[in-house]
Amino acid sequence: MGSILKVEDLSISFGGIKALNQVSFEVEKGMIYSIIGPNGAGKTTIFNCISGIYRPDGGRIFFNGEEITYLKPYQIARKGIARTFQNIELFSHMTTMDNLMLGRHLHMKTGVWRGATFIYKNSKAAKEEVAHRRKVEEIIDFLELQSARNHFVVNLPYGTRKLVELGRALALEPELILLDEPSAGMNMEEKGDLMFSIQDIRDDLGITVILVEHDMNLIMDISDRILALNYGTKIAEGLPEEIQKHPEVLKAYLGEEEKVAQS
Amino acid sequence: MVKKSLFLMSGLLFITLLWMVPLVSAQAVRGVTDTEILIGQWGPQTGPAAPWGAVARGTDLLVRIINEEGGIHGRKIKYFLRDDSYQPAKTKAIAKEFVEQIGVFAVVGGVGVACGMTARDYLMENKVPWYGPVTGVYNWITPIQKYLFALYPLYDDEAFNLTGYLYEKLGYKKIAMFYQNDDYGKQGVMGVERYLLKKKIKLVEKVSAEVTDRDLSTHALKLKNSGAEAVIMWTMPTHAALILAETAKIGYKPQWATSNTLSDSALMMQITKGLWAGMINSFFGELPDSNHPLMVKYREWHKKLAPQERWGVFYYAGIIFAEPFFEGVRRAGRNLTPETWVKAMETLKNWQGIGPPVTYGPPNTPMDRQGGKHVFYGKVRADGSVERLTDWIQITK
Amino acid sequence: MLAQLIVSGLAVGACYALLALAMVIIYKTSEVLNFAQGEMAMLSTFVAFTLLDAYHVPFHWAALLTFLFAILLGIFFEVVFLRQAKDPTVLGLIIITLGFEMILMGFAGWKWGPDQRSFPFPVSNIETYNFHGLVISKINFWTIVVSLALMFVLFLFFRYTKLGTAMRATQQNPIAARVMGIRTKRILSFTWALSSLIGAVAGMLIAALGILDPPMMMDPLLKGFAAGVLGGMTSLPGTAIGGAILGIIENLFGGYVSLAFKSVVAFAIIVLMLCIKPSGLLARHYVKKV
Amino acid sequence: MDIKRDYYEDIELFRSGTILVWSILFLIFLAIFPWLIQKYHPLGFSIYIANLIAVHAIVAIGLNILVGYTGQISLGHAGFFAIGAFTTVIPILKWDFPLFIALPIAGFISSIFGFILGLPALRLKGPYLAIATLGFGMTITTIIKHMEFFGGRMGLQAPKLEFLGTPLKDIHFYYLIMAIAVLMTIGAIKLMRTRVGRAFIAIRDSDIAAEAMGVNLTYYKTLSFAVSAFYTGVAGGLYAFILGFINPESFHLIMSITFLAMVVVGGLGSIMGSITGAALMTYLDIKLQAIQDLPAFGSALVVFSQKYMSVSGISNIAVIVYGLIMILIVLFEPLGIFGFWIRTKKYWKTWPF
Repeated sequence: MGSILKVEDLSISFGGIKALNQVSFEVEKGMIYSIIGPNGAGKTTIFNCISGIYRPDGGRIFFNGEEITYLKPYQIARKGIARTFQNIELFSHMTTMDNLMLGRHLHMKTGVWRGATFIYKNSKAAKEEVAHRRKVEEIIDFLELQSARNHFVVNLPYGTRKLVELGRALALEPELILLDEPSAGMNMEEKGDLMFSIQDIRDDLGITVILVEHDMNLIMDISDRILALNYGTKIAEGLPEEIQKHPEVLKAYLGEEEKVAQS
Repeated sequence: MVKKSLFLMSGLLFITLLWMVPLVSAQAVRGVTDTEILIGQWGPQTGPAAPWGAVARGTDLLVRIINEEGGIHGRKIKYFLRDDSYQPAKTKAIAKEFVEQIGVFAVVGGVGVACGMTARDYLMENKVPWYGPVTGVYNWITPIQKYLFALYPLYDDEAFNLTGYLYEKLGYKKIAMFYQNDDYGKQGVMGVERYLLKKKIKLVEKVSAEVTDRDLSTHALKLKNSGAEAVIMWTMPTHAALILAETAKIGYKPQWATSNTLSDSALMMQITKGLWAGMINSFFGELPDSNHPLMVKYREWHKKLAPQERWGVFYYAGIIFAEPFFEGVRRAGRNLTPETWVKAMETLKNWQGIGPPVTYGPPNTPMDRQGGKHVFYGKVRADGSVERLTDWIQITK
Repeated sequence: MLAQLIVSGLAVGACYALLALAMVIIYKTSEVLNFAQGEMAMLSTFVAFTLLDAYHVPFHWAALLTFLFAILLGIFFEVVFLRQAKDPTVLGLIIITLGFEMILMGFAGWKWGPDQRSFPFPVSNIETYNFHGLVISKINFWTIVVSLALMFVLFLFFRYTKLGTAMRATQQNPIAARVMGIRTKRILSFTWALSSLIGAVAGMLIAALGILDPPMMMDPLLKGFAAGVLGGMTSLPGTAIGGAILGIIENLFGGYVSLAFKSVVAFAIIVLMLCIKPSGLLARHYVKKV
Repeated sequence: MDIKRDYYEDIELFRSGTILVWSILFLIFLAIFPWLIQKYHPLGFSIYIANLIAVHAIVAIGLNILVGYTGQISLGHAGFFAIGAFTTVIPILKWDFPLFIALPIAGFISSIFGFILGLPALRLKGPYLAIATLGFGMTITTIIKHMEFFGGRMGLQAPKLEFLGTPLKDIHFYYLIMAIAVLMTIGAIKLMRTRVGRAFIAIRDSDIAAEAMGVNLTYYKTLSFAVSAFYTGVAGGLYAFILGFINPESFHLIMSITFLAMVVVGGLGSIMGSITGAALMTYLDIKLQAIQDLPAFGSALVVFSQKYMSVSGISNIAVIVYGLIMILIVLFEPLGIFGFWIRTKKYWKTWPF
């Protein structure tokens, strides 16, 4: 298996603070790759750089061997990278169905003219719409979101919204999916379901997953490799067992805990 | 919930009430019954053009005077005044309301070119007499309309003659123009330039202001730099006051001259804080303090019937724009129809109320439908009164 | 001519800046674009006019009473209308202010009629100061002085007083501010009062510069809004600079290029400038965190 | 029942039989409206108001696509309206274009300007976008005023329309406008339910997520401006013929504000709301002129005015009422009339409970 994503010396700073400092890592196809680190370590910043929301100050990002460093977010999405957000960025005044349908945006072709003029059932736009709805139904079944199907997402519970967001990213049919704290706000049972879902995403759908997570149990259970960050710098990378024992990682987490204890 | 439904209920009730605004059913001759003649006028009572709305209220005074004096041929006049806020879409709605819902015999006055133009063809198609649109433009007389009689002296001719007066009688050779950039101002420029072209000279400067401008310091500087001895001003009161203040500030004091639109000297003196003194003005109606017997009569009635209104030029212009109309109604006799009214109007020859002498004729040339062809000039004294410089002068051939 | 154009531009710019200041204070604390600002100022000016003209109150008392009226008007609008809006959208708020604008405009027209009037002001708009051939009317001069002074006082107020700090806190995070014991509702009322007061000052100066009638603030308000945007909508020095730049550009454009397009050139420039620096001259650009 | 058998049913124009029935009833109502109304109100006036409402509804729908669906603000739609009006009338006047060619051309020219205005909008938000669009509207009318090509300050008289040699009357024009309005409404509804509409709403709700899902912000924001401008331009073209005379002076800021008020009062992000908003605000605007003539209430107003206010300014009551209605609707029905409709529907569905 070849590498799907390669990040070289990625650096970015905000107002003099180095949020990322020469971070490099490589993700292989079919992996579940996790990024861990204390708050403010730069995990989400990496996601924002990969998906094109931030422009890095230095370094390069390759996706399937192609440089994507300075592409715009929608161009990166077109390459096949989907993501979810830490604080849920759903389209709150759309139904679950429509949110997922937006994920199909790139795979559809209907433009203004066709969209505004289709009236009958066999028009191209209608056919396309129906075909993609079928696709979305599959994802809804996959994530077991049937009950939320026609609800506006504002009214859904937090955990369900997280799932809808995941579904939306899946609807894009990406090769690589970036999940930013998918289990935040979920209870134990939901977390368990989520874990299986993530594994299914990789195994059944063949999508590479990069995960940012705080829940160590979940990470250690499902990750193939883990990257540990602190203060924007890479402190370790390796298999879960290696990371668990890595002295720098322990220091970063314990150090943090000490601070918490003191305050 | 209760609050909301109450709110909604009252809203619905209100809308239904509006629907119930009384209707008058159609008669044999629209707007003429045995006892009444219905006429209407639109005018901006709200919005930026509202000062012009006084015209429509002035007409109301004349109507009440006529009714107090017993009406015309046993019929009282019923007058409908509608506010169009100077928005053409509303004007057209009002015109339709006048004709179809109220059923007026005629429309009198009406401020604004764009507003009037949306209604003109509609009124003409329905054979509604329209007397005296309150703007001096060619639109009313070209093409000739059978039922439309204009009164207001044409801005173009007025400016032409005012320039002549400055140039020939007062000897000013370097003339500049300050005008408002709309149809009114543009027609003024046309007239001035037409005259100067005849004399083979040019305006030393022409400066325009947008209707919404409220800062005229640049305009004043441009006028000053032109070195003009006399400046002709074709604007509305606000711009007139602003430009006088700005030129006074930079020490520029030419001879100013202006159209009858700004002939409300009392108002102008007040809002220019005295700078209006010395202005050469053309007038198309008697001066507010004139001893003309009709003016004396109207002023008395004004005190009695509408003391809350200011006896300003815009206000009694409403009388000027309606007087010849009622004269036509009188001459048409008891058998009043649009046709008899038109016939009667065409018999007016040098008929004069408190406005200019009015002459109409069978519509052979546009000028047969243009009543006001005269103005006179006056100079504003330091106390705000006006010194009459000339008698009525014919400006339109 | 160039120097004179710049001086006149500055004088006009000071009026724009004053109105911009009133708008910015509100925008700073509650992110409401107050389109009723001009009409609130106009109404206050009419109150002053009535006191002076009909009741012959001495000017300083009239001004004081007018300021009191302006403060009450600001509070009235905030409490009676804006506060009633539950979870308002930005647009909804704009519509409320526009509706209030219409009400005030209608009220002024109803009460005082549409006639133009001259506003009796103790400082003349015709007498001038002369600096080496450059003339500036007394009222223009004092407008500049007043706006700079107000700007300075407000700057100090926001920086150093407890209330000012509370207002800034309310702007940056209303919920946190409430948690910290700041009575945000009161702060909002106070903001509206302050803004309305500044507007009243601007209204009286603008009326004294030209004439007093119900639509007198339409053009200045738009320009004030433009000046505020130019300055970044949140920065007090920004509004001063924005106002000055706007006044000068307008005058130079009118003087040397075209008078006809003078009143819209400001907007063209603003659009161009905003394309280069979307957050205005002196405001920081915030990046939304995701 | 609410069981769907086919995915197509989700995107159908009429999602349920009830809506279909009501829609057909409404269309029948539109068709026989002239006949219905002539008994109570003479024809021309009502037809004129109906035409005006239809034109305003098209504008409101267009503006709602931009404001309600895409979440951008515009205070310059009177500019597009003017562009539409002038670019429809001029080709007909000068080159004898038929209306059904001139009208779409006007729409497209207007949408080109919409696209141009959309470009700065990419980077601007809130007050910045408000001032940019406001400036746009003012600039357009100023330019039209200063170009003799557009009739300059004097304005233009719209030509009389003919169809196969017979001049079109108001009543014919009514059916023409209604047909266009209905088609454009269906177009908007459909568009909002497909890919493009979803992209618009996505941009409104979260532009960052939309972009990360592959929505090209540049394209769709400018597209939204262009579509909105197209609707407004076509409406402007029709407006020119309703009025018969157009003058750049009439397309002022207040007009843009009225359009915005229609959208907000009707309900942001609702096509049906736009139509009701346009109908209500237009109707009130015309009808409030006669407020003094109301039985009893009117004369009371006059007496009150004489005592405390001024009689000369009595018409201003209409302005006050209009403003008050705007405020009250926003305060008590933040979702506009559409929001009220939804709540009433819920109330009836659950009625005895």
